Amino acid sequence: MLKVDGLNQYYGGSHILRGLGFQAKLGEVTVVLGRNGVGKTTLLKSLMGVVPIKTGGIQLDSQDITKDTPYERVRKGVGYVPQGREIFGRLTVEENLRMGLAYKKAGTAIPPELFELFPVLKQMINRRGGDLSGGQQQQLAIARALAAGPKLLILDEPTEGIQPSIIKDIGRVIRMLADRKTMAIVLVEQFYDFAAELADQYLVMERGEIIARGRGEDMEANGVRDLMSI
Amino acid sequence: ADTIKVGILHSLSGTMAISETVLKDVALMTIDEINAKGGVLGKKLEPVVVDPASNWPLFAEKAKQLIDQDKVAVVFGCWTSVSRKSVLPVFEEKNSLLFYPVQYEGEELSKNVFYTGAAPNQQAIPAVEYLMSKDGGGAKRFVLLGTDYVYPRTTNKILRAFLHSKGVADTDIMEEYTPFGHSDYQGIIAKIKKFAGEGKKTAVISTINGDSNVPFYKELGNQGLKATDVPVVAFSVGEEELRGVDTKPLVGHLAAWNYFMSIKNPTNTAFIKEWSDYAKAKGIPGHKDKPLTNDPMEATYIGIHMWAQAVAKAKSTDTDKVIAAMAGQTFKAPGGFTSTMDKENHHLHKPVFIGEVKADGQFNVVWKTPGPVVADPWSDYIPENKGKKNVPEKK
Amino acid sequence: MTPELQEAGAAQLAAAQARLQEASSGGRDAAFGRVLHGAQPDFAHGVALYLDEITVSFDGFKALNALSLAINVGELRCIIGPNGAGKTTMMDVITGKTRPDHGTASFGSNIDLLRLRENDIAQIGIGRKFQKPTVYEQLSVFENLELALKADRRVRASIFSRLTGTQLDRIAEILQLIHLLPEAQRTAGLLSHGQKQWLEIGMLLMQDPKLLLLDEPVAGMTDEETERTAELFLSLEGQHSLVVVEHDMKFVGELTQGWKKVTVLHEGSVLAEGTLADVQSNEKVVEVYLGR
Amino acid sequence: MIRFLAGLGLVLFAALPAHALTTEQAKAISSGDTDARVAALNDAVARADTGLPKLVSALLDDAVKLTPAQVLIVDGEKVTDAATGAIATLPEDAEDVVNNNRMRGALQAAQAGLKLLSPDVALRREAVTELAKDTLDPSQLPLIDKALAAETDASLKDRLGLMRAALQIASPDKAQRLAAAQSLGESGMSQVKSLLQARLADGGETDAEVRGVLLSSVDKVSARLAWGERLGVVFTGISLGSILLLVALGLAITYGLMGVINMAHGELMMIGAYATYLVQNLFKAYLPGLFDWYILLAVPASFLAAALVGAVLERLVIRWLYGRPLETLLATWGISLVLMQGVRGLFGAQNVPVENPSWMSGGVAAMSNLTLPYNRLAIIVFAFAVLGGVALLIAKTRLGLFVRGVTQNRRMAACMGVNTARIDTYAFSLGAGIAGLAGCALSQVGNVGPDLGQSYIVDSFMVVVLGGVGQLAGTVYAALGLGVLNKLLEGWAGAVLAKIMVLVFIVVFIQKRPQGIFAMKGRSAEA
Amino acid sequence: MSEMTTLKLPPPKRGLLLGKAGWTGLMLALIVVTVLAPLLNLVVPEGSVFHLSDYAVALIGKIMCYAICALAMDLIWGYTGILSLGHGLFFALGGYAMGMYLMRQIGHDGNYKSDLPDFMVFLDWKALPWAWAWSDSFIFQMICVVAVPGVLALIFGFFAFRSRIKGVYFSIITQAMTFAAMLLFFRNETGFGGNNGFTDFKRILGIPIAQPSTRMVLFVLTGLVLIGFWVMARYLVNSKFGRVLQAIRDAETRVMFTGYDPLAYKLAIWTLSAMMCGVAGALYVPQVGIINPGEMSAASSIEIAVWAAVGGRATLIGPIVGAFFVNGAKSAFTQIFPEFWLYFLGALFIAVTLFLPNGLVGLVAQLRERASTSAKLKQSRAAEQGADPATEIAQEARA
Ligand SMILES: Nc1ncnc2c1ncn2[C@@H]1O[C@H](COP(=O)(O)OP(=O)(O)OP(=O)(O)O)[C@@H](O)[C@H]1O
Ligand SMILES: Nc1ncnc2c1ncn2[C@@H]1O[C@H](COP(=O)(O)OP(=O)(O)OP(=O)(O)O)[C@@H](O)[C@H]1O
Ligand SMILES: NC(N)=O
Ligand SMILES: [Mg+2]
Ligand SMILES: [Mg+2]
Repeated sequence: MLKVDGLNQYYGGSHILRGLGFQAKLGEVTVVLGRNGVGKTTLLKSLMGVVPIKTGGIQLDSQDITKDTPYERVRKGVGYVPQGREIFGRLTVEENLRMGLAYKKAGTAIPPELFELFPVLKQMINRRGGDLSGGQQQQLAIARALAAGPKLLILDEPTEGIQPSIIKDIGRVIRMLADRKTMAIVLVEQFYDFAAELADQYLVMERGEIIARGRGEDMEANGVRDLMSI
Repeated sequence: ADTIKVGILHSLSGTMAISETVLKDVALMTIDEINAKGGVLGKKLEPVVVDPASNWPLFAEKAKQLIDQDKVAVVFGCWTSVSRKSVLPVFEEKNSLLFYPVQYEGEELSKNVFYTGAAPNQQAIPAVEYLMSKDGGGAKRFVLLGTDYVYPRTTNKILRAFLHSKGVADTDIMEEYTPFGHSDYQGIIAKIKKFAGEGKKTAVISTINGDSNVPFYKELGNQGLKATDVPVVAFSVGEEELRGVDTKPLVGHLAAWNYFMSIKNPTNTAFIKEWSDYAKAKGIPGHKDKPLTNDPMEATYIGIHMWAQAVAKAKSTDTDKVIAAMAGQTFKAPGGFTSTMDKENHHLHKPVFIGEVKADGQFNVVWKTPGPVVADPWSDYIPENKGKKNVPEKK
Repeated sequence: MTPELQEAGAAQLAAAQARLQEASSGGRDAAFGRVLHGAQPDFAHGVALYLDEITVSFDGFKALNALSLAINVGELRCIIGPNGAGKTTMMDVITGKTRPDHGTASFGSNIDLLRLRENDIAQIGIGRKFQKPTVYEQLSVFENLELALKADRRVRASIFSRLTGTQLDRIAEILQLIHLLPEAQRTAGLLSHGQKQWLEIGMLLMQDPKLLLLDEPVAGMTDEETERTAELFLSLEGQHSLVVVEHDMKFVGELTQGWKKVTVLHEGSVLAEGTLADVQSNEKVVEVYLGR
Repeated sequence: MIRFLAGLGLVLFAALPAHALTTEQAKAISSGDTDARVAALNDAVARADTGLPKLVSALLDDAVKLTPAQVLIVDGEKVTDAATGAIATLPEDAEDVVNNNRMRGALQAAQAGLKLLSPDVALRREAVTELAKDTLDPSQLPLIDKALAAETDASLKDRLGLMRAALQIASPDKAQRLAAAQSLGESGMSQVKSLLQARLADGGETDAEVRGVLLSSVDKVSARLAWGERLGVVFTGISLGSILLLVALGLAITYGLMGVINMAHGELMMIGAYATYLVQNLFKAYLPGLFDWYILLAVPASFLAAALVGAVLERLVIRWLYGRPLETLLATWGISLVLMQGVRGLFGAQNVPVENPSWMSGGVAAMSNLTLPYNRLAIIVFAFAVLGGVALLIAKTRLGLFVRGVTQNRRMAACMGVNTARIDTYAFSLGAGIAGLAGCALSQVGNVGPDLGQSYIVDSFMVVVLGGVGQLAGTVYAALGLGVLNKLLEGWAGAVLAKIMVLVFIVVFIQKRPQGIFAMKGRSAEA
Repeated sequence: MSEMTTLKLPPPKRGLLLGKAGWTGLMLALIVVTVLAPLLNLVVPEGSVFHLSDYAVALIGKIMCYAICALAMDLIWGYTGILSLGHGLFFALGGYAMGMYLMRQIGHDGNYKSDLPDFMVFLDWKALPWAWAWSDSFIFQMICVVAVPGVLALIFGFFAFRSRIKGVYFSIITQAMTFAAMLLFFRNETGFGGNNGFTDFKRILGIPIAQPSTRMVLFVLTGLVLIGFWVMARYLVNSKFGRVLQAIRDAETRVMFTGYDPLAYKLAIWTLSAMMCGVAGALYVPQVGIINPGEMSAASSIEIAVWAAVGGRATLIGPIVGAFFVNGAKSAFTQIFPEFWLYFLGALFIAVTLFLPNGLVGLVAQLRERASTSAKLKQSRAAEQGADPATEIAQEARA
């Protein structure tokens, strides 16, 4: 589904991603772990095309999307939940969700199941996104990415700031989405337990490189938890 | 050097570009004309054009530049009185020459300046006399409407004194000023209407300068104030200013100048033709399609010619010698008279014309002086001028 | 604040708690509300922060609904609650960012927070870490910390101030603590999300406030860092009062060490209070917050 | 107007034998000393000579030429002899007939006099209107009576009745004076007020009872006039407000939404105005018959011209500067210099003439002292139409949603599948196009020249900011509020002081509302 | 945590006012202004190529005044993030204060030989209005040069900053203030010469103003003031005060929650900046010979910002470079291409923003950085060659 090869990325003079490569399969959750500042967010941004990569290739469904702009990638089925929520502060909740449907045909309805998943959004449908609490915004960001039903869903620390019950719901949703086998999911997460529970595949990053990888069920056994400490 | 440099100091950008750009062009045309006849003292004239950009301090700086850096023999330039006042110290300090081609308020007489536009008594006063005459409508009440700066203020001060001398009471005079660039005349015209509605025949004397004239006249037309009801006589509205206005509703409003394009005589025909050809040849925007001439253009044209004649007479471009030679110079002007430079007061003797706006933006001359009028830069209507001599003081 | 005062404060803790019960059960304490500009908070009664009947509404929506809360001197209090419960809004009220419609808020027993401006509130010793990390993006990490350093905040002093050796050491110490020593001269805006979180905590420590308000301090940290953060906060407890808002129950568990009080906010007021175990077993809390 | 009534009187009573106008007469009317010309004209009017109406209106149209032998009326290609009406040729040396204001006044009076006899009620109405303009002369009372008797139109009858009252006010008969004073109280004309006041002045009315009625009538008229004035202020205020609204609307998009401090906004307006000018010229040249409707094409043309320039600017310059508003200030400042000088180079530094279509010149006399100019009315309607369009587009359409989304967070919008580059271009072009529309409207009231934009740029920023950046509703309130406030103060303190007070008001107002009238509240405002 | 205290951090490289290059530059600037320029203008004969013409002296003198404004603008805009569109007003007020004194110095040498300035004569005024009370006192007017802009800025700033007016809202009200002042000064009744302003000055401190030596003194004085202000600004921005300002620019709420009172800091720098402009205006007027309300137009204030931006914001030398560059270009262009200069100037602004986001001064840094970046890149690439299989794959794929 998603194939990443030899990704190199720089900010000014510093080398942030150093020849990363991995694959994410349909119906699988690929969890990316790593300490602060190792380049996880940068990796996801490169996948989205919001930061340029120096070398390397990204393929989606064996289609090369390395040179595509972000919106072209979205059209090809990529959905993104960024770190730090980045909802449209001055748009209402509903409008935020409609933005999520941007590349769909005009008049496409917001899938009602989103509101089942995140009832608070229904309740606050006319409130401005920026007025929501942090966790509410995070829920909105996830819902927005799901609205268009992507083939590849990229999530950057989606549990940050969310109350435990909803984290559980989100976990269930991610699992459910993966199990439908219509979507590949790449999840960056610091919350180990959450990550471990969902991972079909894991990648551990360190200074822009993948230093460990394996199947989700082996995480504990492979001592991934220790890799995350200093 | 084998050329004589002359400076041209007119705004080519900013708010005054609307009026001044064409003076730069007419100056260049006149210089071409003189050069075609062999130049002056056997040398060609070399124009140095600068753009002071409607910025008064920049006028002073550019004047310095022309005199100091380019060593020009003379400068033709300025439009507003402010810009003239700003460069005046420069010309006096460097003892250089400025030819100023625009009607102005008087109250100034510098040895280093030749004023080829009208002084108040060569424009404003005859116009008001005309309004008070039977043909002019026999006006009894007056609105003095102007842009708030020295020229309108001073002119109106003179006019008020003049009206007093004609027995017009202060209650029959309304004085209003608007800032440069004022564009909303709804309120003021309503006020004028009210003032005019109070009985006696009313006339408006407009010293509005620059861009504001267009919205003023448009509003005048829209509010239905016709020339037969309340005539407006303007001192700063000529053919060029009316270019931007739909003149049909304005027919009959008046302007006073020393020249109109519509004046018929061979000199003027030749002048207009020369200008049209030049404008077409140089592709001067606006004028290449619809050439227009106006009073300051004529004054510029006269000024440059007279200067050339004076240089020829003095056989030198030295400032003091040229000043001496300027006295009594004559030139057959497009206005149809022979203009004479006064022997003493640095102003031209000029005829006065009063024209009414026609539907095509030209003026019908409805009144004129029998001959040229001698300028009175220190108006007798200003008490402080008592005893002033019409001669520049030597510095 | 001197250790002596600390002890005095701790000694009065019990008495204060008793009084608090009274306060929350009705009557208003009349001692609050005097503005003493630049004054030191009076902690003699053992209460560091006292909120009473605070109500904040936005276009009719009550983000805080008659919220009352007291934090003792030297106490570390965890506050949890569903998204949108009003936790951040509460901090906004304490730090002067949001003015409540009703209620009182005081620092110590003598300072009415509602009458002070944000910078005055910070000056008397309330520091805050925002939910969304905010640092001076264009300044270096070092300069970020330098500005937070406890010192005279007035204009004149700032013009002539020089860093002393001890101050430099203190900055270095904090840099080490927050793992940003190698990044000391980097522009703060270029840090990763988690690094900014750390930097903001570092700035708070530099400020050395009496009361620290921490809004989701470990969001985006690895488990190991979370543990270290917990240790750090525990080491501050006693000398400082801390209010920590978090959704990470493990972290809350570490902080409360099984016996400290946890407050659960819901719909703008206190839903439950007690040890973590207590609240975790509270049906209502499970329903609205923890989930099954 | 006395001379007018003289003409009228002659028409009504002096039944001199009418005959065809002679060449001599035509010549006498068309040339020579003004006194003599007026006399000749009145003489001809008195006899109601055939052929005269045509000559009079031709004279008023400046369409009469003079040769030593003939007086010729020129109507386009067609030249006729004024006396005989025969087709003639126009010799080279034919001179224009020049009329000064006095002559023109006499001609208008003659025309009105001829019209009052006309069976056409519209012509009679014109004549009455003309008649009502000036103070009347008591000796003409019988004439009014006569016209009144013959009049069938009710409204004209009323107006003539008022005139009769104006004349009877000085009648020796007290009852008549009383009745006149009474009925004049129903008038709303400033002339009537001065007439009444004149009667009250020394040497006028002496009878106490009549004086009382006069006084109350003066009050009534004054009250009515005051209303006219008040409404006038409100109208001019709304008119100014609608202009401010138009000039600010485009900026509300480019600046309010997109965050581009667009110093070239004024120049985009200028482009719209020049586009209007060009369309007008095209109509003049190719469709002179449809000239009155050129504005219908000028509106879309000015929109497109400015939008096109906007699109080019966005693609070449603005696009690289998003998120750096202060840089946009610098670059667009440069752009505005270039655009201005470019227009100077193309069209010259002078203003260019833009004529109102005839249906937009003049105005409706809502009250005797309140004329509502058509062009201003048209602009008010236009401004609100544009406002409605923009509001709908921004709030209700997908494009509007995308524009708002993109301008708030460009990167995230791209990550939602929005082609941000295209939306940016659309949005900026839209703002530019609306500036163009504003330019088109401004061309109908003010100057069209290279500096057009400069005079509005400060105002437009004030309006947008005062309203609250990004708040369309705020823009509307700010524009209309400032317009009306300005005019209210102007009546009291004069234009300049009023403007100064408005500016001071803005400064003070922002202290109270640091984010404009429609400040966004809460957290979303900080984002 | 005890082992951490042993850790030493290299103190940041400041404290010293200037580096070595800085001191050399400063000395050089001082010599040029105080020695070289007077020599070239007064001693070197006019024919010589080294002669500095009066025109050039006046031009450079004027630009130095502008540079002071740009420097002042940089303090408030570049460092504190507050874009003022009112600096033209402060400049003009300083200029008017000086102009009033110079008008009084004309004495009876005006057109009307009156005690009053000429414009009051044509307004029919018989006595000096109150605002002119001590205008013949040099000392008093010089106090006004800083006090009038300073007090106005203080009052205006106090209310505006207290109400937390920020960003464009602040810019716009400064513009409204300036615009209102311009309209006020345009009115003749206001008593400051209306549209004409003040001109035709004759003397300063009794010495003829047009005299070459007087001009040179003014020139040198302007240069010294500029250099002095630069040194002061340099000290300020390097102090903690300066960093608080920058922090306010980046995150004002954070500054507040750290306990600093932004009001006091903003007010201090804002007032200082206004007073600097006042001084610039006062130096400008005798050199240029005219002051009028045009200086208060919106465009003038924006231009000050433009100079700072073109040169490079938040670098003290940038605004000075910018002022010289833009005004030099303007002077040259209006002469060389009188009809096209606006195209050049406009294109210049566009080009600077597009290609030099950090201004002219930033260009130097930009080039330097690019050099070092590419060096670093090369280095790290070289190090990775072979070591990094992914890179190899990518390279193969490309080949
Ligand atoms: N715009 C930028 N310019 C320069 N360096 C950057 C930029 N953005 C991030 N970095 C640096 O790149 C590195 C990787 O950042 P990134 O945001 O990808 O980390 P992360 O793994 O997502 O961390 P976290 O867990 O804290 O979110 C960090 O060292 C950071 O300082
Ligand atoms: N300006 C505002 N306008 C409208 N509603 C607001 C505004 N500010 C906050 N709210 C609402 O107030 C409630 C409380 O918000 P607050 O941020 O305090 O929650 P929180 O407890 O911090 O939540 P989280 O855990 O998600 O951060 C939320 O429902 C939010 O939507
Ligand atoms: N002299 C003038 N018209 O300013
Ligand atoms: Mg990250
Ligand atoms: Mg929160």
